[in-house]
Amino acid sequence: MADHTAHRVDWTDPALQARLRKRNRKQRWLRGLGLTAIGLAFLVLFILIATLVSSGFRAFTQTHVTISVHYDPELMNEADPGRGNFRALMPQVMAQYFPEASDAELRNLTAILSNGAQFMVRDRVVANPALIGQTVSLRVPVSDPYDQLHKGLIDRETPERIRRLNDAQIAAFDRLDQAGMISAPLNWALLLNADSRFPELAGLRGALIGSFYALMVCFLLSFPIGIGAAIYLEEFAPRNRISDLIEVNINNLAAVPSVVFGLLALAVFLGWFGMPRSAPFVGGMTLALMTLPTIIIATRAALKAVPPSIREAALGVGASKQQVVFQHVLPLAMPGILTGTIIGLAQALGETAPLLLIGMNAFITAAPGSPFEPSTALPTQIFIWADSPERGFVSRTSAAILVLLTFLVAMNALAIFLRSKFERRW
Amino acid sequence: AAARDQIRIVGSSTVFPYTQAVAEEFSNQTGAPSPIVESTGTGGGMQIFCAGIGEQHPDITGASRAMKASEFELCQQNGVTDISEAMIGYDGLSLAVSNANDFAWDLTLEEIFLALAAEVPVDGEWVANPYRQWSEINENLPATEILVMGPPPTSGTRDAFVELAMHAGCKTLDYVEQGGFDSAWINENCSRMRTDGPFVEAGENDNLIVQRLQADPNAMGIFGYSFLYENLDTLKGVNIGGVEPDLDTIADFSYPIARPLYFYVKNAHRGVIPNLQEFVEEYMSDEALAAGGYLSERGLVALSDEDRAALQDAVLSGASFQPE
Amino acid sequence: MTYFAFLLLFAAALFGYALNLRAARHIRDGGQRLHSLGGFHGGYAFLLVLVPCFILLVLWIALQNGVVDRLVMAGLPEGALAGTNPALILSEIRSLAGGRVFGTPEPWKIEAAERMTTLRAQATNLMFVVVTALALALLVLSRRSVSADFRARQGVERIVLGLMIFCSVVAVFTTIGIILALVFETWRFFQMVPVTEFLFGTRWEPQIPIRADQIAAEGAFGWIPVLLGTLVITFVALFIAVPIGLMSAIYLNEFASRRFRKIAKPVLEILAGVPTVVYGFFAILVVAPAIRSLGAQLGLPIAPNTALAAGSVMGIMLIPFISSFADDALSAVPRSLRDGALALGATRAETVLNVLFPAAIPGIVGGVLLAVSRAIGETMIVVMAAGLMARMTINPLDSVTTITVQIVTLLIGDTSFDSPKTLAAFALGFMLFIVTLCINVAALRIVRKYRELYD
Amino acid sequence: MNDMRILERQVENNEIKISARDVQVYYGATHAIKDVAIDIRDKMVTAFIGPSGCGKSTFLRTLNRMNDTIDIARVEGRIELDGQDIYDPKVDPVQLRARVGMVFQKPNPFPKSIYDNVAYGPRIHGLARNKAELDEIVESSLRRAALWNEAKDRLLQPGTGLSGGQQQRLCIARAIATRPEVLLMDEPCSALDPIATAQVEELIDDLRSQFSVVIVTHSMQQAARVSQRTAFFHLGNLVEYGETGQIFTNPRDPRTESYISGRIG
Amino acid sequence: MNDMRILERQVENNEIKISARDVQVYYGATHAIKDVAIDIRDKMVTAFIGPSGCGKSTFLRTLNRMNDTIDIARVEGRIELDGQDIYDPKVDPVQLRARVGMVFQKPNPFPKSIYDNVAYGPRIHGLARNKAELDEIVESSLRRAALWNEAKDRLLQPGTGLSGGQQQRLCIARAIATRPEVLLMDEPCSALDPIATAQVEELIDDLRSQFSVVIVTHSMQQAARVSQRTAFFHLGNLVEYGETGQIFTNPRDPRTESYISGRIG
Ligand SMILES: Nc1ncnc2c1ncn2[C@@H]1O[C@H](COP(=O)(O)OP(=O)(O)OP(=O)(O)O)[C@@H](O)[C@H]1O
Ligand SMILES: Nc1ncnc2c1ncn2[C@@H]1O[C@H](COP(=O)(O)OP(=O)(O)OP(=O)(O)O)[C@@H](O)[C@H]1O
Ligand SMILES: [Mg+2]
Ligand SMILES: [Mg+2]
Repeated sequence: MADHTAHRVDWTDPALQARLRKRNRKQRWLRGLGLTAIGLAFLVLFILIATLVSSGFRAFTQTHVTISVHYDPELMNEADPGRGNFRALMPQVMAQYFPEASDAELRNLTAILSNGAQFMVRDRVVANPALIGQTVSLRVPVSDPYDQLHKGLIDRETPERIRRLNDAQIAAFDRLDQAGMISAPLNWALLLNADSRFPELAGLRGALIGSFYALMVCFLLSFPIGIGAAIYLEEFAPRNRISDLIEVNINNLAAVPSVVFGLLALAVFLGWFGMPRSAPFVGGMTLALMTLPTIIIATRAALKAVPPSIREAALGVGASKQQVVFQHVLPLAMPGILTGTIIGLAQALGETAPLLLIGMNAFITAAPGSPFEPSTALPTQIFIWADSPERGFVSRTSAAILVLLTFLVAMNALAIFLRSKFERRW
Repeated sequence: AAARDQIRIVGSSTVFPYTQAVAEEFSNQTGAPSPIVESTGTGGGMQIFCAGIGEQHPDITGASRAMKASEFELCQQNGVTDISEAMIGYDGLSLAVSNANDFAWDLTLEEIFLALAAEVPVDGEWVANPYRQWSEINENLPATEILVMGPPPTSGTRDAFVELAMHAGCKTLDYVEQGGFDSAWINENCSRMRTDGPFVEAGENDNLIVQRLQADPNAMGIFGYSFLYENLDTLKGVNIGGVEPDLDTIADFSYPIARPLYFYVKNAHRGVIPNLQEFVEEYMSDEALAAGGYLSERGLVALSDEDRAALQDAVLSGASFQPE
Repeated sequence: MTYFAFLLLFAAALFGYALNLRAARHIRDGGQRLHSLGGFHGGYAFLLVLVPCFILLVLWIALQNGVVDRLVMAGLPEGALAGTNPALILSEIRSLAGGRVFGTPEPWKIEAAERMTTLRAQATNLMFVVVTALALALLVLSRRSVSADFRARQGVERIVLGLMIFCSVVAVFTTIGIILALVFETWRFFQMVPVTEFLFGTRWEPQIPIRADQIAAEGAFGWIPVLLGTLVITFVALFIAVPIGLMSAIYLNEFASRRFRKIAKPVLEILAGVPTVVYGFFAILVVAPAIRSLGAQLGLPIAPNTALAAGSVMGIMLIPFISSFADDALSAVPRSLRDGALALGATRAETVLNVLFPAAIPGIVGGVLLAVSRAIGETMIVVMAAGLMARMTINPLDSVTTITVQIVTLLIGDTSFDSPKTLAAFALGFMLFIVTLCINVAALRIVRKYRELYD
Repeated sequence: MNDMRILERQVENNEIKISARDVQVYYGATHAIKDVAIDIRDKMVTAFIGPSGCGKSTFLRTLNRMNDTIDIARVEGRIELDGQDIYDPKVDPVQLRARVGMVFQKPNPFPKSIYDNVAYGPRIHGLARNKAELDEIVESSLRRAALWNEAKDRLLQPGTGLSGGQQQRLCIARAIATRPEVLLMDEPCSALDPIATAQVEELIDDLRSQFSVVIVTHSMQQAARVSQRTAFFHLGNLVEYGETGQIFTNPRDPRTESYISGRIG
Repeated sequence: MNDMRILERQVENNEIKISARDVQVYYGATHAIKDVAIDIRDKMVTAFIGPSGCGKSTFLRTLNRMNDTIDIARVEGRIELDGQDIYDPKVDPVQLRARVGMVFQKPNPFPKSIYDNVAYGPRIHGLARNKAELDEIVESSLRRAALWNEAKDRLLQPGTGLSGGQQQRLCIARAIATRPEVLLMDEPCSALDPIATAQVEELIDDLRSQFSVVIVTHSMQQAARVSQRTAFFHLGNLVEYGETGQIFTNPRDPRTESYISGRIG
């Protein structure tokens, strides 16, 4: 046999050279494709966020008007200031600025103020009954159409017939503006108020607290149970058909659509156990069921990744199986477990469908005081606002999404931070 | 379970905004704990409402249709025997297009039917709807694609639209008038919306339809009047038979698509669930219900004064409801 | 009060821990060799006291009010219940007991409310007594167990193992729960609609009348078009996600600098975490109109709810699933294989495509299949952006509907709840469960089959 | 380089520490150890040699029941430690492993500090009553493993930061800190360079004064240098077992001879 | 066992294949190779020895630019292959690696069939015009790697199914199938048992007739047995380089002497 290896390859051969160039070209192509793919993904993310910001940033300010209120003792009940007729007070307030207006016109002008203004006025005097008979200056939100006007969302050029505000209303508002009574401070109400029918009063407080409770419950249940189950299945359970079945089953749970978890919660938690509807506690339990498989899968993967040499070392000095797991394997698996947990929780934070089925898409104008009181969650609040006719909710929906995304990014950042912190230890 | 001190309300997504408004007003006025209002859909609401008596069951359900006999049956079985019905007013449906569409739309119910029905008469034959462009129905209409976004069959809005617009339009067709068909035939043949594209079932979220109309000048949408009202600067109503949709035309039914809205109260819960009676009173008050009340500000078409008085009497006294 | 009970219990358990620890130390200092560490003797006492008492407490709290209610109701005067609903009277009594009085309740109600208050107080006291007694008994028991050759470690480990088994059982019960909840309603559905019609029917029009007097066209429940729609959207999603995901993974793994990779990977993962509602809006308000206007320029008729919009947005959501999984899988290929190929004079492209990729196939397949499951089960995007009409089409330009969309619209509609329509939702949910189960079994098989190719 | 000190060494006749009879090990269906019978003496170094895959590691791991951790492994026969059957169900494998320590081929320190590495065993077995005692155990173990001088200033630094040879000595220190009666070492020098190897070999020679040591090695020189008795395994059988000098100079079995005389080191 | 055939071997004066001057390698801030200058001759086996971590592998990998794949590695200095600077930007590392093949410490066959493993290099480089030629290349490579007899009946079975020694020979066959001019081997025998080691050593001796071979080893006996020239590295420096016989019998540098005379194999 001719031993081919005896000859050396002539690398200057033009055919070989051409081939080499072609191969390098192919490599550049692959690289270009990869870069394009990542670029595309980033672009989409950018567009997504840019869209949200461009429609949502306006909700971060709210137009206010500074009014001075005279607490007319005639309209008050000094013994119980909360009972006064504050609705009737509002036209009086407007009359200061539009002395020439008729009563009917005044009622119309009162619409510049938010419907919540009367209650702010009331709360002020309830807090301090000494105010009766005095005059106080208060900054109250304007109602939604005027807020839109001030933000330039109502085009003054559109024909009056189809404009949301007519010429007279705009003129009245402009008069207040010229009097320097209009301002547009940061819209803290968006975070501090609970839900309301009125965009200018609506806020995420209830949803934030509800989401927080639900997430806490979800974490407190799914984290220990998930880790416990994963440790048992990975380290202690005998390997046989049943454990195979359980593995498939848990992988499958991770893929079960979230609505189905909602159906389960509806049937079991609400139906059999008679738990209250709309409670963040129940929401948290539902989300925990959903998060559980994610945590189990991540934990098992992390446990698997711990090198067997560590286990052998510990067993070799006479540690028991559980000592090995809890003292050596688990700490080493922690970064992976934490990443999985936080990813699972991030998904839970953004999950809507199962919460719809257990009634967490309710309209509640008070923030919950405990995990057992009814409330909404961020995603369901977004869902509700998105379906509200008032124009102000359009930008508030985007703003709420941005708030949610901020939490999400914060959680991801926490995951990365924890991960690198645990990893850097040795 | 701890005793409940909030009112719980479920039911139709159409009644939802009105109940929201009353709930917020009520809680602001009285300082009572805020009622919990959930939008579950009429059917889902009935199911939960009729599940039983007691704290774990809701007190009120809203409905965009009257309670069905079968649902009433369910209520009876579960001990919910004493219910009051309140028909609070009408919800106007409106057809609308984007302002960017410069045609002055004015359709007859017949044209609406011809555009949207699954089967229509063509040359004396009852056939699958062949029309793709408005101009094929009437040459005075623009030669643009028919594209109407509306509610899905699971929604009460759809049901109302079929009954009020489609059936009415169907009945005025020459073919039907001359054919002398009975109402069973009409129910069977005039109820189906076309599924070949021009009619798009756009989901329950009316705001989405609004935004899609704004994006697509050729599309027409069917949704609650309050959404049109809020967006008058970008949308315009489609006249029907020369009538423009607004609060007045809907209230006097000259704009022909409006449907009644209801809510149902468990009388057994009155006096047991704190504030329930007071809440119903607020709902029934003139401030809320009357024309010019705060519900009509949100687009509810109010009842006439006599009807309202009768309603207030009946509901506040807790008159018991029996389905026909 | 209940918080206090839990606190007390915890304190008792801690006390047991300290007690046993001291006893064990004492024995050891006496010169005997302990079988188990003192900490285990302590831990044994801790768990032995905590676990049973905790279970007892939780059960007690869960059952107490029910029992008290029974007792109160049983103690009502004769005839008080006649003609009224007991549940309502009960809740009225509860209201009264809670201090909320409306109108003027009958005296026997007030009496019952008082009885309820005292019974509750008694029950709570009894609970304290019982739990304390049990805790004491267990304390004594565990204290007496302390001896040089008592196998406390084994005892503790058995309890801990039991707790872990309990955790696994929770996961298993979730599935059983899902199956039961679905199967029961599915069964009822199939009593109304024949199985064959459901499985092989090609029309899905669940337009059962909403009011009895209103007869719409009869409902048709053939799930094939719904399944087809699901598949079309899934396919579109994968068509976007798989190439972009894989290419990103290859770039990150092979060409990107470490710093870029460190930043790019988590940024990509944000895509997977964005709430799906947001994607829904994005699909319907940004992507769909864009696709439509593009189609109009090309002269293609594109439905407003085109499957392309929902599918491609879903694909974007799935990119990180595939890119992260594939990247992990590629990184898991031993460095020696990569070195082996490079040392032969393979280009990086050849190394990835010929050597790393085949070796990483199991991991990549795992990621893709997870993405498929997600795509099939994804709800909010399609609820907002996909159509509702089920049509026998595989044209992605058309509007299609999916299983999850149908489930949600059937459940949140205005239909009455026991009609075939709502039951159909459960049947669809059940089918969905089976479909994803099949996919996962297939995934496990594939992974098993290709695993251990290298090592 | 040639090292033939074997004959100089005196082989004491110590008592039997481990006695194995009829030992069979199966991995699933494969029969990895066949009919092995061996007596391992106290205070002596016993070397296991043999070609790759012959079952040296497998047999070594039967001696402290590390095979229990391999699902498919099954052990038959009787192995006695000081006359007690270690596969008796009453025997706690955890305690057994405390008595029969093990050092692995690849150094595997815990990702903890050097101190904690060594103190781990004494801690879980409760060998020290207080911190001072524990400190003492750690120090003496490290001293015996010839690591004290290098490690004493960095006791609280991670054990994984040591060099390969140091890590292996750390593992040895960890193993002897629990005061085992038998020390099993599976190719303890294969990852080490010659200098580290020399240190470990010295250590083994030293340990013999207190423990019974069993060492698996591929290097016949090493076996010759450190062991008093040598066992030659082949295809799962114990082919020959005897005094190291005799095995290397005068093997009885032809297989042993051909393995040893392979011109390889 | 003692093997001192070094003096018998005749060292031819072949031409210089690789010449390195002033080579520095940095891993980030650590300076792993310092000022190394060496000439490696054609048709000869050159051994690199030295304690662990002294930079043998690092330097070996500079010779075919495998260090390029390590992000933090940086190479300075001049390395010429047949007079051409291999770090010249114009040089394509892909082609370079085809000319300078490498075999690694741990056998790393691709998870493909034995045939595909060997055929992979010739395929990507286009060294065979047709299937028949490729078959021939595969066969002759396997023959030279002394694997043909064991593998010829299972060419289509996965290469990962072979035993350790067979896998290592497969990797050698794979490396020689691209007809490299230089073959770098990084501790090719450390994973092997004595018998497989002997086979690989024979092979190396045989390969020398055509290639320039560079081998890294921890075993001085091995270096003595197979190489004609030996380079001793210490802490990143090339301490001594010369004929193997001279290095082992008469080292010039005290460090070399103390390393070699460590009583270790
Ligand atoms: N976990 C296992 N599962 C299945 N077979 C195994 C396992 N471990 C070892 N074997 C098989 O048992 C036999 C003996 O293996 P063992 O590891 O004891 O060999 P060894 O003598 O230690 O070899 P080496 O010198 O290579 O370490 C081998 O054929 C091996 O393939
Ligand atoms: N990828 C790397 N990153 C950082 N430092 C490295 C890397 N590879 C090697 N080093 C360092 O470079 C030095 C030389 O390493 P090299 O692997 O060349 O040693 P070696 O002589 O081959 O040792 P051994 O005999 O143990 O294989 C060592 O100090 C090592 O820690
Ligand atoms: Mg071994
Ligand atoms: Mg090396």
